[in-house]
Amino acid sequence: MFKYILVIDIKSKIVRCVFKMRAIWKYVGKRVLYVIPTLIGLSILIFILSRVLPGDPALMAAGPNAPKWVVEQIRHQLRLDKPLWQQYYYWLVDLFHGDLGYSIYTKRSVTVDVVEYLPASLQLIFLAALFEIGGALALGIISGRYAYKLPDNMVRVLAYIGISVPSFVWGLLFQLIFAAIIPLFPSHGMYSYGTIPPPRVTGFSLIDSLIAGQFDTFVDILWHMVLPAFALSLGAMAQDARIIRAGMVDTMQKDHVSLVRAYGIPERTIFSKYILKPSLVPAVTVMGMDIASLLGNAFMVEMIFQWPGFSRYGINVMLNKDINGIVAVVLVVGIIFAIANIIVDVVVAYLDPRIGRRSA
Amino acid sequence: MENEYILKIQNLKKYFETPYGTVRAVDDISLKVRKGTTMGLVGESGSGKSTTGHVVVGLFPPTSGKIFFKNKDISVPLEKRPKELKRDIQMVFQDPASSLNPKKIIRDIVGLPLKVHKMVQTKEELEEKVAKLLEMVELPPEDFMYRRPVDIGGGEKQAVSIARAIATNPSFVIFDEPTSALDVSIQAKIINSILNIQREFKLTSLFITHDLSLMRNISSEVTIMYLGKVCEIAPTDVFFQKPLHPYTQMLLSSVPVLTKEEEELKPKGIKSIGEIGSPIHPPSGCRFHPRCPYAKEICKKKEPRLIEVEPGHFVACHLYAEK
Amino acid sequence: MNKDILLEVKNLHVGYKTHMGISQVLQGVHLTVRKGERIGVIGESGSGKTTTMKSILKILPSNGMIKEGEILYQGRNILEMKQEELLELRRKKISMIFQDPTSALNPLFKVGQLMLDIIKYSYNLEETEAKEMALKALRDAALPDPERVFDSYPFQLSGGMRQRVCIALALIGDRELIIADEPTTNLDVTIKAQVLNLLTKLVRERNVGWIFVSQALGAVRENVDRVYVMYAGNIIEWGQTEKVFSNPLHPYTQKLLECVPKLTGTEFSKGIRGRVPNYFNPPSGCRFHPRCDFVMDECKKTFPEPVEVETGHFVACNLYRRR
Amino acid sequence: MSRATILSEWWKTLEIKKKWYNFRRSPLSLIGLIISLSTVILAIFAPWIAPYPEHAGFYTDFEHANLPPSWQHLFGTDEFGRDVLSRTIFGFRYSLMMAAVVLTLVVPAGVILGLIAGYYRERWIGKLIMRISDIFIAVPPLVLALSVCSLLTPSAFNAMMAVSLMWWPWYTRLLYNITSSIKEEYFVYAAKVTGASSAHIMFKEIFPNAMGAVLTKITLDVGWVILLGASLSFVGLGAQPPTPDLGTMVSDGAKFLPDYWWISMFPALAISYIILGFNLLGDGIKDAFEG
Repeated sequence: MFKYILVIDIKSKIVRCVFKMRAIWKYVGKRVLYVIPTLIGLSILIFILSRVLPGDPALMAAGPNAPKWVVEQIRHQLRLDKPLWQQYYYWLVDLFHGDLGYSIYTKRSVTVDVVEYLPASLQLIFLAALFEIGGALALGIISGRYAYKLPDNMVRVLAYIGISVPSFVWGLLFQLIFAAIIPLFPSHGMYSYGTIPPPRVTGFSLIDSLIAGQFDTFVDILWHMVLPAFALSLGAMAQDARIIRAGMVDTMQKDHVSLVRAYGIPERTIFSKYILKPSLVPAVTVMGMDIASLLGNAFMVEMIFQWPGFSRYGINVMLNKDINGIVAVVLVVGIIFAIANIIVDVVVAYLDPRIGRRSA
Repeated sequence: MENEYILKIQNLKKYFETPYGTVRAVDDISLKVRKGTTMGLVGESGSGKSTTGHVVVGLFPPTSGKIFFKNKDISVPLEKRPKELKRDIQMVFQDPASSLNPKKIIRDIVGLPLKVHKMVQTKEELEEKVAKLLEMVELPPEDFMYRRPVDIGGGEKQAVSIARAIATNPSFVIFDEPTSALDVSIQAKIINSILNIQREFKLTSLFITHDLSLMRNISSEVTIMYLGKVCEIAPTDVFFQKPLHPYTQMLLSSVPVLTKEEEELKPKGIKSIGEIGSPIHPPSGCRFHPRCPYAKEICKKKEPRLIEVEPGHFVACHLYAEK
Repeated sequence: MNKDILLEVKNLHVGYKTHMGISQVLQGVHLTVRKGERIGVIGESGSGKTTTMKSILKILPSNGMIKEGEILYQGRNILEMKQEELLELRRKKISMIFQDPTSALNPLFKVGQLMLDIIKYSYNLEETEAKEMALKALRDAALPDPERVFDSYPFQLSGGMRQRVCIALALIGDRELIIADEPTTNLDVTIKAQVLNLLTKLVRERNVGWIFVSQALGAVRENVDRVYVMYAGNIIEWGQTEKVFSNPLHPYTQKLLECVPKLTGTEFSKGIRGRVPNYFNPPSGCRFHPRCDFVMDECKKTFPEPVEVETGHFVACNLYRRR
Repeated sequence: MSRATILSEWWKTLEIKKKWYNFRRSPLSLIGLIISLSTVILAIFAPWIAPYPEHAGFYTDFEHANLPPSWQHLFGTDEFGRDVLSRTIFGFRYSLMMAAVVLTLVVPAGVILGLIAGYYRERWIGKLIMRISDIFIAVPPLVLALSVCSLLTPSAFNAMMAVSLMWWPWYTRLLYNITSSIKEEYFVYAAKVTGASSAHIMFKEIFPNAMGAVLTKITLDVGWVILLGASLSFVGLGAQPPTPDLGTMVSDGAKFLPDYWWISMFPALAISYIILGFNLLGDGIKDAFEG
């Protein structure tokens, strides 16, 4: 009898869980449907810009001394001799076949480049995001807990500095201090001399090294990632810490906090439960913006630390005016940004039951 | 005879599309307001009383139905209404905090209708007129003319709203719960200046409120609304002597009172029960039936029509249809 | 020491520290509640009612400062209690119903989560027992389908249901004193009546002390034994409900009662001139003197000592001192 | 009404006084004001303040190359023997000019589009504007600015154009959000009911309420635009040498790290200094309007 009740209970829990999941998936679906036209718009925008703006990519690619027929050949290869809408149409058709066009910089398909360089960037940005979230939570909570007292004031000043100093300045400073003056960390690259890169399976060198069982390599890669990831995360960390703090100070004034206090719930529980959770909602919402700053700043940070990632590839195609490369870089960053934002929205919807579903 | 009605609403419907479904804010109501009188429009939240006011004044176009003002059809979007009409119909809104632009001084707030309708030419003329209007609502002009809304109290803000509404000398003003956010002592002040102005300007007005005692003091006729429908229409005196609709009785019995005489007016034997339904999925048949102690089978199925029980006293309830 | 007395507030002075300076809100508030007695506190917004109630539970906002006074609960001073003792008091003895159920319930937690947390800390119960207790409280608050309410977020409930949830919270266990701070202000008329009926019924049944704070004079009159009238951080008049309402003594109380519109349509006064004083620079002496029609010189100097005009009916006004 | 005019003036000054009071309540805002004023003064009077104004442009003095900081050269000299301090002071000029140009182009356009989009939120015009601005925001601004710069010929002017092209949607969004909430306020209803024109409602009723937010954003954006410009030139897609642009100076000097650290570090700190100043100032202005 008792067992039977238990089964029913679990069953109803599962049903409820599935129902909740469905609501979330529906919400995700809606967000994806909204994002797709935006991404198509983005592709049109960057495509037009790449074809219309002055400066001849074919000439750039061929070099200043190339004979005219070479330039013409490249122009034909890039379909620059066709009308704009046809160029976009063919580009779109190719895109659906997984082909982003030919890169005049690397002299191969852009798709191959993306597959090769993207994982390194993603793993760096992922680590930076972890630093950011951890640091922001720690600083924000300290600041909110001791609002208007000494720790809070210190964190606030630190946060201003964190926000104001650009990531590339942090990068150079860290390189100077923690690599050159006090050689704690390597100053650039992904591997130390003599380290054998793991065989490529996923492209993510951290995962690949684990798959290959090269634990030393794993640590070595991680060691190389600390400075760039930290430089990358500081700005966003400071921004988020401030928002968490503001959220807490705001929540503390709320009636619902008075209510739980009036019913004798101890201060620690009030703080860690009834104040913290509502304060995180705005912070997570803003995290979408922080991802933008991570993705953008990765360009400079990868350059400084010579990280063999997608952003450094992006800079190279830009400096070489490789139009297919540029279009691909913008589009890929746009897609990553969109995915990250959807994840952020789902987390917000998870934290705040009012968002995404409403029923009486 | 027909001419004495300044406002006629015929089968007015206003639906709003929301992500959660269609809100039937106002669902097929008809009412008439006689010239020079005040019609009290009473209801609770979700009754559609404010929406009715907003539609009349043109903020939202009606979904269907007609509105006639001085025998002209005005059920068109605001942009298509003639300018004189906007001068003739004005509105005082509910929330004093959001009724006045916080970035402007009182002179410009009250002066806006004057400027829009080109009723003043020079700055001096404007200040003179605004001063007169402020005096009318018992605000000393030299004190208030150049202040900003943040520096004045809620009651004073509402007085400014009233001054603005009467600036163009309208013949019809809608008061949408002008005192619901105010304390009683301030409410008394505002209601008194409204009464004075109504007398002085020979205003016709629609007075929207949820407060029956207040309505008693202000209006000559009452319309009771529930979930977008009209339940009862009656001259005020008749209404308080003989409330017919069960909802009206419930509403009246729910009013807390101060004196014995008042207690006698409250209907006995009916108690407030149940929740106000949702305007998205209103109950079938009579919308009040889930809360009605007298509900019968027919109430769940058939919507009662508004019938005239005695001259001027209308009610929409199956209890009275049989007779 | 009178054993009958549950709560006694003596000479309470409370201020708030803001960047504009220190506001002196409460100026010697006093209040007595006997066991099982129902007390009403009336006053307009900003008169310090909520501040007084929050002081009793010591849940003032962080910038609030209790400068002087005693709050005795069964003889023990709440203001000097140790943290554990205070928690015990909040968990078992006194509970509070807040003004706005929407802002008083944390939107991110289910009703059940909140209730279980409160019960867990108060009574140290097993999960299933705690849930049983919570459901019983919800049932007592006349909530239909308590299981569903238990499993809902506040936004999924109507305003009336939210306030019932708050009442359920206040009823968990055997409280001795329930403070209801304007519990019906934000509700619709019929729902207001329901919630108030429920509250008074429960208070009577359980014979607990009750402080009913409200601006709605009628609601207070109908439901309490004794009444305190507050103006600008002072108790200016108190006594048995019947006496205060039939024979108001203080000029402010008199005026306030005149301001309330009546169902009978009796004309009401033109309000009280002036406005509620600013607490940063309050008027000297009797804080009502700038608005009082009977002001005398001594009113401007010192706050009048309370006088017992008839048995149990006190007033703090110089008009009655002379007699 | 002379007495009235006096009163009017009085209320006006009171308004400003209150804002100033709210502003200076935080010492950080005052520090921000001092920092940003100092950069503006340095930028305007660079030719008179800089110790070696001729070092700003193309100048070589290899005898004095790579000197460490000294009394002669407070920030040291770079690989061409140019005084880093002088070049940094001129760098403020370029940075602030960039911010000024970008913001004058972007703010009016973004604000007007945002007002229209918010006011006509339900109509196709509002939806279209927001959809287009979504496209520009679909990618971090730096990435789009970098690619536009790379497609043009890298130069300080093109960098400004590229940044402007990226920046307007932020103002559109800001104004859209403010407008679509204020448009439901009763004072806007009242203006509509009385027959005020849409233009009047947008610019005279709604816009004044957005002023505080716009001013705050402009101040904060001075910092962010400078950051974006510096990032562009750091990568090599913005201002080109020998322009004394702070970003270019940092990236050129980075080659000489760690030995000649001063060549890159001082301009780097200068960038941080400007951004810090305008950040603090922006938050102060926010306090002034909200407080």
